[in-house]
Amino acid sequence: MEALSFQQALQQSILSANLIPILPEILLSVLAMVLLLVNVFAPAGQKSYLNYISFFGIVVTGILVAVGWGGHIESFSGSVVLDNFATFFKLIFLVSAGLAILIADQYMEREGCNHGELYPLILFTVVGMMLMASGTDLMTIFLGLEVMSVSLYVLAGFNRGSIKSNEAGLKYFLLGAFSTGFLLYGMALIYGATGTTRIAKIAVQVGQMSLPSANIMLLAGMLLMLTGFAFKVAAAPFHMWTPDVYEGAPTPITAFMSAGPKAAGFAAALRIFLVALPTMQVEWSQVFWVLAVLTMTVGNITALRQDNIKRMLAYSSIAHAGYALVGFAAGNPTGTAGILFYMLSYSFMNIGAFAIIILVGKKGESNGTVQDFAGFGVKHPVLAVAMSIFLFSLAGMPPTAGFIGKFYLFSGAVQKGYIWLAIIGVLNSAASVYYYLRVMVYMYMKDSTEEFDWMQLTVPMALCVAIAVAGSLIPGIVPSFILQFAQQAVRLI
Amino acid sequence: MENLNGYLIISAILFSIGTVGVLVRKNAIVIFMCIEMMLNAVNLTFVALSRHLGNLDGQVFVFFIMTVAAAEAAVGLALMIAFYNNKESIDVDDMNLMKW
Amino acid sequence: MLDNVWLIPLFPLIGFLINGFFGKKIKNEAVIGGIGTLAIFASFLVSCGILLQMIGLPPEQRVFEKVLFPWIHSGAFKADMAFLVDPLSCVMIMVVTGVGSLIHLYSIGYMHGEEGFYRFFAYLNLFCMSMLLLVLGNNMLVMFIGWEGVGLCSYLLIGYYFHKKSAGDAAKKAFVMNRVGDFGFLIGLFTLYWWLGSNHNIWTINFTEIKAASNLLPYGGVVTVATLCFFVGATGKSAQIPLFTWLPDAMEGPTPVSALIHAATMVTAGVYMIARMSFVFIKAPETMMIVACVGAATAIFAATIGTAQNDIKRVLAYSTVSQLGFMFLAMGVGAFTAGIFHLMTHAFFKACLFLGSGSVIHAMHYALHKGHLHDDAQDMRNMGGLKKAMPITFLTFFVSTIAIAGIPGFSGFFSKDEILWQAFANPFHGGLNIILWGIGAVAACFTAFYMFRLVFMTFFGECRINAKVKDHLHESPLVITIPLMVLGFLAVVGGYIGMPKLLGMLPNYFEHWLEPVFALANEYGAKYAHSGGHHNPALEWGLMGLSVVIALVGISIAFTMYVKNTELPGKFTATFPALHRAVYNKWYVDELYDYLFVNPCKAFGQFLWKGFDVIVIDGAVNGVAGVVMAFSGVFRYIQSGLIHNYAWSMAFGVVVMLGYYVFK
Amino acid sequence: MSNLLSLTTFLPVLGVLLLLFIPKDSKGTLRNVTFATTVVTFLVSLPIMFGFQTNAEFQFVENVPWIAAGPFKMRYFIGIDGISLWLVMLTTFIMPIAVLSTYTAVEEKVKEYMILLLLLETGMLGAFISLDMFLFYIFWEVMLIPMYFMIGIWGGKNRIYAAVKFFIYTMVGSLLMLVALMYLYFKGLEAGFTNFGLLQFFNLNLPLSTQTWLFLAFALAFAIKVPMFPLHTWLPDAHTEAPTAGSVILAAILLKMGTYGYVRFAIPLFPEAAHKFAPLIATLAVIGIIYAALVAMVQEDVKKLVAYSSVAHLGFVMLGVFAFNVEGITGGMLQMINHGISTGALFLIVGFIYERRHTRLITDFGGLSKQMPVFATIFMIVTFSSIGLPGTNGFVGEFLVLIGAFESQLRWWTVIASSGVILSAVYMLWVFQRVMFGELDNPKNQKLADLNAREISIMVPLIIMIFVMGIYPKPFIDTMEPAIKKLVSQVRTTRMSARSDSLPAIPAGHPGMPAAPASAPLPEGHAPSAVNPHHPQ
Repeated sequence: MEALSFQQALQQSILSANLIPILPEILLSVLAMVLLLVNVFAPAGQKSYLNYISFFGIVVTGILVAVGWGGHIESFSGSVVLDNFATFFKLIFLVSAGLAILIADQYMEREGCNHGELYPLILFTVVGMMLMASGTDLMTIFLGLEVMSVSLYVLAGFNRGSIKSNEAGLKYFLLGAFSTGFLLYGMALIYGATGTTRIAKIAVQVGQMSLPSANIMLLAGMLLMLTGFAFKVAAAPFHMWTPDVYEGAPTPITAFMSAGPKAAGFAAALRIFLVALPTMQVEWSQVFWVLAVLTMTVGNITALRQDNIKRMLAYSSIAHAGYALVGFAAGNPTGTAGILFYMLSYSFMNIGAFAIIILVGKKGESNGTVQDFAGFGVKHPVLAVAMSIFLFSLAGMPPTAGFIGKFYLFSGAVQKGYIWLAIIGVLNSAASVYYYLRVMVYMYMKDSTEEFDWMQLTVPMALCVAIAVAGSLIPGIVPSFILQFAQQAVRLI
Repeated sequence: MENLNGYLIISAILFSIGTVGVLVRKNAIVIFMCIEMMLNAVNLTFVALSRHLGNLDGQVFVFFIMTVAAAEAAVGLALMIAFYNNKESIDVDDMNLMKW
Repeated sequence: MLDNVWLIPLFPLIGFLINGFFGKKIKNEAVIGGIGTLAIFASFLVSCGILLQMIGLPPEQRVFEKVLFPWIHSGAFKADMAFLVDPLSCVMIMVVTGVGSLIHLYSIGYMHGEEGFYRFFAYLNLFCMSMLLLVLGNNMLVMFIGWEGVGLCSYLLIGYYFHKKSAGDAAKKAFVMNRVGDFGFLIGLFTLYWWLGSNHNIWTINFTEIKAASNLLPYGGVVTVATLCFFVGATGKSAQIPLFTWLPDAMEGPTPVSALIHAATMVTAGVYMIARMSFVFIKAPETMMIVACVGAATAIFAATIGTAQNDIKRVLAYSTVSQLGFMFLAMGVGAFTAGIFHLMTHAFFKACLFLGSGSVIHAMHYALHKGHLHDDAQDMRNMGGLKKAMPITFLTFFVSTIAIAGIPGFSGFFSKDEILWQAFANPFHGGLNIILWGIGAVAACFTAFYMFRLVFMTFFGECRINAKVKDHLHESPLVITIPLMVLGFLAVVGGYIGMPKLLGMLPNYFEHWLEPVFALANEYGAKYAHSGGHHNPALEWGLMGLSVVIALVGISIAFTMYVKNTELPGKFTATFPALHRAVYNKWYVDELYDYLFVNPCKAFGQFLWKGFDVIVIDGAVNGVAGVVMAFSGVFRYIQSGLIHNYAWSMAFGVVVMLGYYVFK
Repeated sequence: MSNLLSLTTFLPVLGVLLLLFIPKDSKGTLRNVTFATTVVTFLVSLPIMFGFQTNAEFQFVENVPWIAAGPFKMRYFIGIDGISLWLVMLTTFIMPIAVLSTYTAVEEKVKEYMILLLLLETGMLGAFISLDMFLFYIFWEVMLIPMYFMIGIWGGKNRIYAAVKFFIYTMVGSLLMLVALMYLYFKGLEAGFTNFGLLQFFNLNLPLSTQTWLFLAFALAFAIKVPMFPLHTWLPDAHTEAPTAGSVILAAILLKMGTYGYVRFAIPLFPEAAHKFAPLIATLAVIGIIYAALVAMVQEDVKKLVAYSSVAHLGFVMLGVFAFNVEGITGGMLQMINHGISTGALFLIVGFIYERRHTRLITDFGGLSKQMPVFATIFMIVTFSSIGLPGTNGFVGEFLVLIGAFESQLRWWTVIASSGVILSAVYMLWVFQRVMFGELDNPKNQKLADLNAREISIMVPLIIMIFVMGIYPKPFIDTMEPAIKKLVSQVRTTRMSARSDSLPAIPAGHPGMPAAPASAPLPEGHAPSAVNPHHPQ
């Protein structure tokens, strides 16, 4: 193709600059910056209204995004697109961010680090994730990924006073940057192999290759990129940062990280691998097959022995990434739609669980072990029931969203013919039942050691728990409409 | 442009050196420098390829990478300072509070 | 009348329900006993009616079936709650209801003042109902209800004094051994049903239908298997070798129970069953032979044990076992009529004997109680010379003893002699006949011996009971003695309806009566009978005389040992101590069974539980969990917390992937 | 009344909603409301029984779309035939009894307990009536949760181990079944089916190799639930730890899920594989019968003994079911109900003495008959029903099972299994003797109170059923028969066209149906040597 002159390029981009697809991103960014300014002038100690504002902003953006359902608009000469796929994921991000914001305030107050920057940072993360979901050019995806990651590094280390938090941030930063290197190198190689960074064009180029897997550059590029995403979604053996970072980061952030960014990683990866490299599915689904098995097994088995509940849930989230990878390996509509559905319901159940953990926890992250849940069922029956629902959903028991999600993921694999993958998957979830049950054992079947104490349950907290319960039960009983959305979302790419 | 492979090999070597550096060095800052080296290796690849392919996408990409690298540097150094405040060290082997 | 056959089991059932539910409230013994006795007596009357009507009918029409309601119909399988009246079941219901009524009456007196009086009569009625079901059932399954039902009742009644451990054990033993028999019964039933069904498409367990189809059955082969299984059932119920040990222990129950269940009726169920299926058994020569041998063996075996027991009831128990042996011998040699005949006469005199012993025990008990002594009221060594104290009991008892010993003119003589003759002259077992006869004869001799030993020790000689309670001994009340007299009378005359034609004073009504039942069997038998059996009047006369002589010998030995010079037994035991100990301890059969079956079973169970279930299976289950947990313990330490390791693992992952795909 | 089944199934949930508004301290109200709910459920279920037409069709069917997304279409598709009818009735019949038994047994956390009981009932009923495989799976899994909590919270001292073991053990099996379910569904899609509806899959003719794997997956799940011999060890733990009501429900109904699963799913879906594995499963069943009996014989804990006895009983059920003829399967079904009644009653009885003495060790008892005559009578009746005495329910089922199996190719298995009737008598009578007979020597037992009105009224319905089903089982058998004949013919026809093993053809004009022929002459090698039909006559 002929090189464009700067003039032409400029005109092209201006002409083709249709801002509608990135309206939500713009909205959130503006909101975030405004909040930053407000935060500067706001008197310390009463930052919680930032919390409400940002939640409100999230809701509005959510509506805005939802309105865009069904449309298909490309923009910036095809480097950003608004389609159902992007929309669905954007909603997932907003849900996770919204829930995280709801639980953030109380925790941050308790830990004495309720700095206003928190909310802008979360919003920026969301912006980054949205870009990842809607980007159709390796560049946009990379940008989105970095916006997300950089803000996450900060968020992970947000509790400046706590050395654990620092360590988490630093670890995440170093390893994240490291993985970025691989990702970029992969992108570079693909660029070299296809001569473009536009996903659509890559698809065309690769489609023309007679035997794409014979093209070393392309293959290596694909694998390196895969590495980058594997890191983001915490797939073994690129998962090792997860437990430490999840344990160290402030709990709301952990909740958020376990849901949103993971989904974002899947969003970008799905788009790239399904749209750009469908002809190489044989190779990448093999890789994902292996990664899925490793991830599920490592995650579940290691989680069995964890006493620190945050760390346990960290391992469990690794396992869940593994389940999602099963769907990815299948790579068929059933499996990929399963990923979408699962990511959504996972945001609900996991953040819900973390909310309960925050409620049980005490200052300085104390009271964070499984044993501390002893007698919880008697002290706070309602919350205990909620927790049980989250845990059963995580364990994949019907009639919860977790079950339906797993059902679609695994049946995707079965449909594809990966029977063994499905079998390993179900055996894993059978093993996982143990450590989820263990929490319930303490909640209901052991008596509390310390005396009865009533935790204060703020409105946003309660709201979050309520939403999470609804979100992990209702899709389990009447999953149809969400599933159909997911189906449409994956059909469009 | 005749010897693309030369550039690619150079950058591959640079990338590997960076990687190895990350794997062996103990000082967080040095590790970060190594990562920067990896990124620059990638930049080199992009530039060479873009020149070879004769389209600008690669070079545009390089600009993005540079900016992002700058941003990362800022955040990263900030984190290191925060860590140093608490631990009086930025040796990565001291970051072992959380394990198992 | 025939149509109302279902009333026969119904009355006792009603009696059972009334006494069972309200007996506790009623309290009044007269009422309770009255209800119980009337219930069974009512069915006795109905039975008489049926008998008369049957006699009225021409022989070939003397078969009547009454379907009450369909019970189990599934697929090809059909079992109705239905009754079969034919000459054979007529005899049985007469015996059961007749003897039953007498024993009920007797019990009113004997059980007087027992706690749980109502319970006793309820069970007794329940037993009668089951027994009547057993003999009236028109298919194997209804028979099986009765079969197990009587087992249940004997369990309940043996365990009547449940606070005594021995009673509980005996009850359990009885039921379990019966179960072993039932197992055989079931398998036999299955085999017959399946074979007829699958080969001739006749899916039935109905006696008349099987009879109709019996010509399709082969000689030997599957029939042998089936009949042997059935015979196992019979041995369980009728206390034959090897399943006889429960019967002596069953004497833990009250004496009327021993009389009714363990002498007159239930224990004869096995014999009845074989008679009922004679047309099948006869087709299995091997089985017939085994039946005969087992019968003979049991007869002699039990008789020997009987000679050394001192508990009056145990002696009678072993005598029962031995007499049942005779009946099976009869069955085995194809003398079905004789077997049933002996069954009937035995019912009379053995019931009488038991009741008599009961009356004795009753008296002893009373006397000892008065004297506040704790001697064993059943031990013959504490008795003696009772004939003056209780003349009626003595008389009836003596008569029955003569009958069982086989003195001409008394019922036992006719039946037993018939059996012995058939054992000798039957056309089936060839050379074996003489042995069978010989064993039978010796057994008869022993019988005479121990029975008279019993009589002498109990009623003759000087009274060995503690002197100061002697004058408390007295005859039992009428309610007890009346049944004794009736039974005693029957024990004498009961035999005359079945006179051997040899003596020919009277026609053999009994045989004619049962003719149609066993005709088919005899026909089948004739098919393979070698030589029609050498029927030689002179020979028969001779044997008859011989058996009389044998009986007399036995009696005289007993007389010399226990009346003339009473130190002989002591001398005898002194000379053959081992023999005596063995006999006294019933040849250690119980110990043998414990050693062979009971203990191994328990040990094996223990092993399976503690060893297999807990260690192997659960070990495997928990082992898997343990392994996973161990892995978990290992995996967590990979998570060293050091950035370098994490980076290394990432690099490792990349290198492996690239290595596998790019450089493969 | 077209939605009578749904009403029956979800009434308990309504009860739960009611309970939520009752303060947790007013235990009496909680209990009564729960009891009322279960009773109403039973009453509502009666029209089902009376309105049931005796034919092979599924009745009271409801079929509405539920989930539809991607390749999957699940429907809310329920209905009953002669097979499930009686299990539904059994459930609604046992539940009030179970609830009534908790009035004094459970004192703390009454509210939670009652809620769980009701949820459990819904779960069980749902599993019995589901005709959509996905729906069935949902109910099947849901049942675990309440049971898990009942064992874990109100159980004995080793309860947590038992609860977790129960949960995970069952989970493993059912998850594998789930995979098989998915695979089956996609096979169905290829065959042109569009949803999870069970019935259409009966016509799906799969190659034997596929059937084998699928059957194994299903069979494992069900075998764990039954439980069959090597997979039974969760049961004694669960039973001994569970509270009385829990044990009753577990034994009476939950275990039937496994056997029901075989009858409804595993066998008709994969007939050829079922035939292929019949010998294996029969072997395990027979081992189970003998093994469990021997182990039960030496137990020191009454409850554990009863638990093992139910392993033996369900061995009989399995044997009958795998006879593949009408007699056998009918016997199996009857035996399921019988076991529900008798063993349920036994657990209640154990509960009674446990409440009084807070021990279940046999050695702590003895001579109770003197002190508690009514109890003794009831205990004896139940004991003999469990032994299978003719005239009680136990006999009919056991007999049909044995005769059915004897007709089929499982002759020699049957012979061994029959010896189980001896062993069952041994252990039941032995424990009865040691508990009820003998001297009343233990002073603690000397002032035991006999059963009170409530306890008697709990037992009476069971006793009545014991005799009704023993003396006049006709209505039960008749209503099951058409469905069972249908099942048998399904199995038969498919296996006539079976490529693999060979069983004999049907003897013409057999009075039964295609069923009994399983009884027809055996494949060589099976035939007992004694049988030589061609003996000269």
